[in-house]
Amino acid sequence: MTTVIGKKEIPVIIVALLSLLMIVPFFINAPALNSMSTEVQRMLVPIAGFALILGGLNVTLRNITKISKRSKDWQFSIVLLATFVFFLVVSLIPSPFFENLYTMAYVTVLGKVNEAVMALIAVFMATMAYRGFKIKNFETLLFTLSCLVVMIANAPIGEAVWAGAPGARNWIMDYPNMAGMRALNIGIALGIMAYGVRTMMGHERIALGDIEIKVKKE
Amino acid sequence: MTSYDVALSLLASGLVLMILSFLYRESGWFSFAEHIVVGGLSGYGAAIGIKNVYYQGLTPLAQGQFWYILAIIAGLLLFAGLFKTLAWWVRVPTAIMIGTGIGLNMRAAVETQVTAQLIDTVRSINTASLTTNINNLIIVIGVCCVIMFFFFSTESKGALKPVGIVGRYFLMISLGSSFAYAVMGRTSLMIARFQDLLSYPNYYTIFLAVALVLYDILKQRKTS
Amino acid sequence: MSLLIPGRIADLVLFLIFCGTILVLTLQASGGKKFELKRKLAALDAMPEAIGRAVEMGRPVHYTPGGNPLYGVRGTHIQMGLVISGYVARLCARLGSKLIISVATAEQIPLAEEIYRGAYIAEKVPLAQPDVRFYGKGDPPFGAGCIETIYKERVAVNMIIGGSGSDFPIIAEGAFRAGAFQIGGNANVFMIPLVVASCEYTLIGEELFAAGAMLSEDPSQLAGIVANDLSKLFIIAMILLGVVLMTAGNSTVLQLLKI
Amino acid sequence: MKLETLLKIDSRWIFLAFLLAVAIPIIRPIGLPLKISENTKQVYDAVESVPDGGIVVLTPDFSYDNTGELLPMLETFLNHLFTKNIKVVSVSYYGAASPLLMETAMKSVGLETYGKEYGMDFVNLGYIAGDETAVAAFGADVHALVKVDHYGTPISELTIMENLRSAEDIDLEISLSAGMNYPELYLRQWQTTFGTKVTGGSVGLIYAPLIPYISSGQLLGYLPSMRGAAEYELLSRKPASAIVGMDSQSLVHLVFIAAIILCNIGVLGSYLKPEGGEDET
Repeated sequence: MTTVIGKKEIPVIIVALLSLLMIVPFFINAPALNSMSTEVQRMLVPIAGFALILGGLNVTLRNITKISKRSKDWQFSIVLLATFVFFLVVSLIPSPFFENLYTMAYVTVLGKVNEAVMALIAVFMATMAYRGFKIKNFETLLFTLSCLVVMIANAPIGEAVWAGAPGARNWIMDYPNMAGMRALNIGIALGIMAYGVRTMMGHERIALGDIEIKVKKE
Repeated sequence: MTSYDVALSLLASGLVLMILSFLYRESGWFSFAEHIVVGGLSGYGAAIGIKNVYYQGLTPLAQGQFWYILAIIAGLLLFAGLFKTLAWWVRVPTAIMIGTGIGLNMRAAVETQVTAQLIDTVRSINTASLTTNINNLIIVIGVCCVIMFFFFSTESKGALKPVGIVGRYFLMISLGSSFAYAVMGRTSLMIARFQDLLSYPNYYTIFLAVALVLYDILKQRKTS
Repeated sequence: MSLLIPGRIADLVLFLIFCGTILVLTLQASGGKKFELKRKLAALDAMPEAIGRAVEMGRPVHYTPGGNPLYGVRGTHIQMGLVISGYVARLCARLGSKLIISVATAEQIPLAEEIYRGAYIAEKVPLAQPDVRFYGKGDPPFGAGCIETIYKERVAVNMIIGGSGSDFPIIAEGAFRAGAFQIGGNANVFMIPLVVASCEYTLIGEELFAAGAMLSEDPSQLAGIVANDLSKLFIIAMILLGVVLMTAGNSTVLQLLKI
Repeated sequence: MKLETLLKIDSRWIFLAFLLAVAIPIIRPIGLPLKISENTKQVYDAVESVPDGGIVVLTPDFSYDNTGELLPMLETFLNHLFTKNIKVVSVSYYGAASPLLMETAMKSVGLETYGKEYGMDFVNLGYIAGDETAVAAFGADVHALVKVDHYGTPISELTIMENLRSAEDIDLEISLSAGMNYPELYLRQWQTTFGTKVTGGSVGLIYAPLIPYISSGQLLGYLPSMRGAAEYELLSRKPASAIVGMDSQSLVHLVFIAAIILCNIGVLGSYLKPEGGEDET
């Protein structure tokens, strides 16, 4: 392995070279490398473009199989394919008619439905709070109390109820919260470094799609 | 408002209510709206993909930036997964994206997640104001203890045990308060939806939805 | 023009220290030195049990690495999610459970499929087609699609491990209402509170990155975690030194960090 | 009633309470008290201190996902700016959707209602791709970078653009951002080089990391989410959608607080229960 570079090493070499290309010009004044790294980042846009086409294929093929197998609720898959084709056409064809149709369909309908999905988050957080903030020990007491204080202060009415709430919230956010978040961030940064180095050295193969060669060393 | 606008508006609020119907229970209504969202956005996504390939890949290539041929080849290799014998080759384009991702993440990690944080943590605890001193001390103790809490190679016992416990307390306070902060922004989305739903002509759809839900409740009462 | 960029010299030095520590220990591990971790992650131990229960119930396992691109600001988080998906896929293959992987961005599809297929080959279990699902561009279709999948397939175990953004609460709550057992992992500081509030077992922050190495049990990967512990000691020492000096009226450490 | 039953409330009741808390104040505003923070006053003063005939650049850097939080804010800013003799230039570096959102906001604000004219007092330059490089180029020489506005009119034909040559001519930059890096871009590229004043507002999620910039004075105040917009509406005496949303915000927070308290009463109940699993001695 030390002498011959096999097919298996190609992804490792690509990863190592590209990550170094991103890292080096960030720390060292090297205009040529810098423009190269921006160019590589720009080249990712068409690659991701191909990926999106592949994504469209994934969705359509899955639903075509569903229709052909007449599995449960296959009628919905026909609706899905129809919307797929409609949006593909109106967002792709550069003519005023289709552009109008696109603005109409995307801005007035689909955009709002999208927002409705995102709006579910807030409601779901209410039940998460209901289940997640049970006081069982001192830790969960702190978890719950800090949440309650910040919530009272954030409610526009909170200040009228408890005048000291914004002050208490600001203290929590500026000191204990900041300390916790800061340490989390430092830990995550170190975790990223360890993962990056082990992938660049070719120890972490799964991220590159290589899972067969992994043998547990006893 | 033309009748055309009214129809579109009713269609949109109908679909919005179908999504919200999930809060009551999972049903065909939700499935229907979900299929519209998935179909619409994957179609839109594929169109964006084609546009990106054309404008950001083929156009520069045609203008003589020959190295874009590499991007086109890499992009095409993504489709190798569709053929069993060629599947291995998808590792090349994914390696390109993973390499860039690792590089960008690693270089940003030190500056934003370590150095900037350290600069703000190194504070004096001997200032004129006692409160500032105490607060600064809290930050220093908090940061150190939470870092120690995430230690993997030593067991948390003896002198290290209280450090880990204090770290856990700090972590819990900060997670609780962050949760509360996230509520505010998310609620705004729901408020905007409802301001829309409660305006003309959309509120008619609400009556319909409420009627449907009540009917369903009665029906389930009867069967059970 | 100097070679070093003012304002980033301290960053570079820290970067080299951290990477150097990892590199040295990893090389030592390759040379045969053993590293041992004392702290275990409960979430990893819970995985086989949860999947086993799904097999008993005859219902599938749903896994998602979350909604961000492979190469973006949270690229490594997603990649880590995919790495862990490899182990989950192997467990599912071994225990005989059906696995569904949902991906939020299209470029993850081929990689997820490759990992899925590889896991089944490694376990010598025949597999017709990896079940990797994509739903459309952006968080809304991803969230809605995952809910639909979880309900329709009557998922028993739901794992959201990786770089979830605002899609997390939608999927987690949807899965809870469908009665699924949940394991969550996240290194996005905005989402960690939600993970802690909603999942039975969690991998938060750095634990997510350590999990991959722990699952591999490969000494050269474990070395990276031990190296990070050393780096943490270094950081704590630097903070304490800086604070002591600042208290004495000397801002050397602060100045050094700002170079 | 046994207290433990509070641990098993069907989540649908919480959903219903939540939806009612959102809907009722929209149908019938309650008018709960709202205190204007120092931070919002700072933003208001920054806009007020723009000289007569000055140029404000408004950058809506958000997309459809964030309209709920930022569209009311955008409308509030426009309403306030148009009551004064200020020229407003809108440009976005975020995505193709942003100029469309600007159009939506303009439709509900209405240039005519203020007696203003497109091209004289307001222009929508549309979306410019290229992130930081584009921001830097815009700051250095506007006319070299931008040739036409969002509708394809050459900017040489627009009188408003005559006095806007570089970031030096900008009296105030108002950034409405859904991403933390956007205000940072303007600080880095325009403020450090040209001394441009920067203010604006952001979505709630990214607000906390921006606080240091406010306390250091680089940002002249910054509005947090809908709350900030509501306070601003109060200050500029133009009550609109954000202020209505505030009652809902208050009630929703109360629902959250009630949910947490109820489940903890349930927990307490399960401790007090004599044959309960947890033995309290």
